[in-house]
Amino acid sequence: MLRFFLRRFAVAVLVALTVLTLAFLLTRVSGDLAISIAGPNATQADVDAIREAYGLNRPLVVQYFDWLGRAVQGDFGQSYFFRDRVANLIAARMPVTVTLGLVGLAIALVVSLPLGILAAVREGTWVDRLVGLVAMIGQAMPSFWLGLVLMIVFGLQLGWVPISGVETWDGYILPGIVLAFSAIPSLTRLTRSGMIEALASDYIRTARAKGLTRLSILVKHGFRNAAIPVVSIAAVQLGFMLGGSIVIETVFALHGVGFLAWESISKNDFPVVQAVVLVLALIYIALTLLADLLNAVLDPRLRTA
Amino acid sequence: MSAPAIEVRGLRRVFRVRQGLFAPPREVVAVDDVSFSVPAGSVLGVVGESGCGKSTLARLILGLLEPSAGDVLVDGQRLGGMDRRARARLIQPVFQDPFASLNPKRRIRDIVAMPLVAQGDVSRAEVERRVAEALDRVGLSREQGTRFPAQLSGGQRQRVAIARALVLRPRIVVCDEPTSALDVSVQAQILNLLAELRRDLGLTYLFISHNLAVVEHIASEVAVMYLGRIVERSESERLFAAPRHPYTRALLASVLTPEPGLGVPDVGLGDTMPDPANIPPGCRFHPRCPVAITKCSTEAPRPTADAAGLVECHLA
Amino acid sequence: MSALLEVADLRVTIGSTAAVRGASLTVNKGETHCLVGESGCGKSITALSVMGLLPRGAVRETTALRFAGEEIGRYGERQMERLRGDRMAMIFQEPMTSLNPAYTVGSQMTEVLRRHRGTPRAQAVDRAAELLARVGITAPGLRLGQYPHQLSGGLRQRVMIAMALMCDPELLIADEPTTALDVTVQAQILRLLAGLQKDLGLGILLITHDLGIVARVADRVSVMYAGEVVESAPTAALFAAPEHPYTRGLLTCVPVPGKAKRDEPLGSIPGVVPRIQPGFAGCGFRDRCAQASAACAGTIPRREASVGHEVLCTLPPRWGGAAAA
Amino acid sequence: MSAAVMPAGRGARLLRNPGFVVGAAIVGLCAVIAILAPWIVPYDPFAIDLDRRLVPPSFMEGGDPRNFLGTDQLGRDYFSRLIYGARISMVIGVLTVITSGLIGITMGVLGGFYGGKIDDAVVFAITTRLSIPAVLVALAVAALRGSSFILVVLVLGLLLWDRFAVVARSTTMQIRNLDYVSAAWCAGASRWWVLTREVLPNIATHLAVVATLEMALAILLEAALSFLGLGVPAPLPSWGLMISEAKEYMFFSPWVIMIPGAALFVLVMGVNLLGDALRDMMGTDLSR
Repeated sequence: MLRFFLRRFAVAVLVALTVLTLAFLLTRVSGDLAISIAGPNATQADVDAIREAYGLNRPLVVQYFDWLGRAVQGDFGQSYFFRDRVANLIAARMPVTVTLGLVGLAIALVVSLPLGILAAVREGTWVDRLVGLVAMIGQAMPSFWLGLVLMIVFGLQLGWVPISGVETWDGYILPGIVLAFSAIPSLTRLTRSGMIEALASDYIRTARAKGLTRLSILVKHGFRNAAIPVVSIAAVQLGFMLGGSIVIETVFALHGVGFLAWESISKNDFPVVQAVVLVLALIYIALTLLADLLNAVLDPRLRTA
Repeated sequence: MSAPAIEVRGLRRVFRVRQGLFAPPREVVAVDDVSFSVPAGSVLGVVGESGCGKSTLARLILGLLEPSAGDVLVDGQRLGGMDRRARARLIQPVFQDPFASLNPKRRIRDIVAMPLVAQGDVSRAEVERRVAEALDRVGLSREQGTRFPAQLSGGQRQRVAIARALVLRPRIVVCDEPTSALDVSVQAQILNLLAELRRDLGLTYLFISHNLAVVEHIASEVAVMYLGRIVERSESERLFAAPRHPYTRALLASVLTPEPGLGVPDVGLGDTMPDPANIPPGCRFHPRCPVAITKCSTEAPRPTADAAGLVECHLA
Repeated sequence: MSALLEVADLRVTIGSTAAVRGASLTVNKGETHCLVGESGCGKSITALSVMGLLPRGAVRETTALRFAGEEIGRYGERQMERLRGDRMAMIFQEPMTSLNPAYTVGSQMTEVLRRHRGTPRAQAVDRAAELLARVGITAPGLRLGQYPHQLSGGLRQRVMIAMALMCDPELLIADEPTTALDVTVQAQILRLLAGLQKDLGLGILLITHDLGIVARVADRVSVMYAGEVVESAPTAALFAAPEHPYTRGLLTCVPVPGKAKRDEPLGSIPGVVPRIQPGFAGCGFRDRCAQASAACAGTIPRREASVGHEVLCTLPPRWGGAAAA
Repeated sequence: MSAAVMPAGRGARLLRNPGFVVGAAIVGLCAVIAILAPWIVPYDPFAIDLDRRLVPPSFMEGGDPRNFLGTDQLGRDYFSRLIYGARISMVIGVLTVITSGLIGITMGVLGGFYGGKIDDAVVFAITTRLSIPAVLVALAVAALRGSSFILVVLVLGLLLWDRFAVVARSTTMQIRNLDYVSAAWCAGASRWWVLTREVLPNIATHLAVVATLEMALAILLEAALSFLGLGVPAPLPSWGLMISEAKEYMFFSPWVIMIPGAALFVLVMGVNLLGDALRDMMGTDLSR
């Protein structure tokens, strides 16, 4: 178990380092950063000055290790546009994004677990097909468009919830629903297939032969085993949701890290973009690590291995 | 007895089982110093319980696994290092599961033709002729040759697998549990077919099975494997009439013949299960052996060979 | 001896397959009844029908399904639930997958007693430990806390048996309980079952494809083919004088150790098992039978060859002189 | 054995599947529209007419029969732009699937086939790829390099190979260990033979399902990038860009976002229906 964890942790660190390197390369190989920062009206002298000021005239390897050394200490440098430390900016915006992600995940789980179980129990019937259709609709829905449509209907025409911002808690409802839509299809399908597999297994037949009640068979013996992959996918989905928050935060003008990234991209503020990519990647890596651990705790075959 | 068609010398295979990032990999000896030879036209049966290494032995001989040590020779030629196509002309397999052993996307005649086409230098007409001949040999019609595996029954699929093994006219056929997945009535058909082909084509079989009754029926010589080693080997009649190794005796005792009134025998083996990853010191069978003496737990017995065959036991 | 389980004219249809077509059998108290046949003959479906565990979409009809004198054919799911695991228990072929990997052996065993008797946990644990010891498991206390993946196949099957015995059932249905095990373990498990039956007076319905097992453990045998019980007899009578052409054929297919004749072919039955659709009439074996006649397409008479030895065949008893086996 | 596994019966079975029929009809129609766009548009989709801005569709109040779906904020014919938009979505979808498919399938098959160190490297690459937020990186690259049609295809292709790799790897691994592959080795078949004749045909249907999923995803991502202003550059009528340009007017004229959004939804739904029908046909579930 400890060995399993150590191995997974080592892989996670390696992945994180690779992402750090990629994030660095991303900004350095896709064009001359100094020209991008200086903007279209800058003179050669301006560009040179920027190069000097940001250390962009040093050899690439030196820049890399300098940047890497700072990044692992949580120092992502200064924002060109906000004139603030990048770490501060991200820290200030993170709560909104994380709250949004958790709201989205909660909604997604509340919807998809019952739907998936229902579809599995009624496998092959019209209920199952209906759930499949719902999942497919969710998958085909462009999230930014859904956001706009919900805004028009519930924000403007019905006036139930604010159309943008999260000054009050109900500002999270619409973006949370839209974000949940992206996770509902895969969570529902996974719950369904996990349940079907569990319900078709020999140990369910044993449980029935033991005369256990339907509820006990479904929940204790069926869902307990189907839940194992769902837990890890839920964690992974949360990672994807945070990564995809840029679209939803832009639509609803929520000032989270996604919105920060979008602002920075349009302002050519690369230290911020780089740092957001990194932080989101690290969160994702941490979440998958957590998922593996949860898996190991839930599955005795891994726990006692 | 004629010259050996196949000879196995000191074959050994060690698997390294990764245990984690920081722990050293553990070594599992799946096949340990196995030697035997089979005369042309006869059948060596290999029996043993699951995990005894008999399937690993088959894969080593077929070249699907690299041996850690030892050689396999067919007609005196070493198979190791031989061109794979040349090797294919000498030795061919028949596997256990007739559902997994045929490519579901190809027609039967293409499956049977595969070894010939893979040789690369056989003309199309020759391929067609030999496929037809092989299908005919195993009792399948031309029409069945145009079907897909999913359209055939388990027994018919096993006939296809046999036809595929025969199409290159090999010297040796390695049969790895060829009837275990089949029903009794179909098993009898396949066993009869294999026996008939051996007689007609002068084939030599290595016949691996956990079913002693089947092995006794088809094999002229039997090797008993336990945790990677051959613990007893002798002529079939002798082995079944007078087993010398206590493990062979236990195996034979556990065979339930269809004779009413005899009840279920007590095979006298304890609860301990053999674990290939954790081979006991001394004689590897001693924790389960009903007649073990003190020496057995400390000193590994040496194989003793005589006219009656080979046995590896302090008490034999 | 009185009948513990009586199945009369059982018919099960699954989709467009007639899986069981009028099977009848009786298991007496304290008797081992073997149901033998090849894959797809309907023997497992028959067992599952008795337990009320048929897969969804399967339709079951019987003229009688009596357990301990009570007609359970009309029982609802709730009533069957109370019966299963309590008065009738079942064990399965795959001991590797028949136990839930997520719970300990102890938890899965005590669950039965808690469900049916409401026994407090501590007492249920004592009972579980006692039964593990009874099925020959050393250190039962340790095993109770272990998960299924930590046990070998033989041990798991012992756990399954112990679990089936938790509520002192009258009937134990064992569906190919040793097929997935090594021969040496198979012998141990079968000895255990035979011992338990004698000590506890269990009625056992044992399903198998292995005639060796049948010969050694059964009091009575029913041979199934294509969804029908084609022959039913006391074990000794069946092996001494098999009547149905299928039974005779099957017996010649089995290589018998010590009687091997290497250069003679084994007897074999040509062809393959047919897939029987609803509405199929006559004998399901007639396409593979050397004795088939026009009469085989009609209604097949049930004949008594000797006392308690019934055959479903158009041929007269003791046809072709002495028995083939 | 049922006809279900017979290749001969497959086409007939697909035609009996309503999901497949609807999906194929939608995707087929979109493909035809995309190919024939220049010949079937009633107006030039780029022609600006500032006097006739935001005309509602002809079937709505205040509509003009000359513009079936009305006009946009610059007076361009919405129907013509929608038709050209289909072209962009289809081309992006297909090209992305080809690019990411080539990358992902190659990696997955190699990892699954050879195992060992090669497989470790492939798994590592997949893990790393998954941890990178795709939308964000695509946006950043677009911002740095200046957005263009080709760039969108390249970025999406380079980012969306992960599922191809995952599925190709796991299915190859399963098949590599089957006895028919062993039989091919024993027959002396070359690696190339085993890969192309024994492995690939048996993972092809799985990969086809992934291809539909990825195509749907690529179409949606392109729309999202264009919506954020960093995808296909204006004035190309990408559906995402149409929504983005129209969103200032959506509170008064909701149809300006409803029409391109609905088009996007219907196309993606069609692609998904196709994928689902393929999945049904295989009787397996790849969502795990």
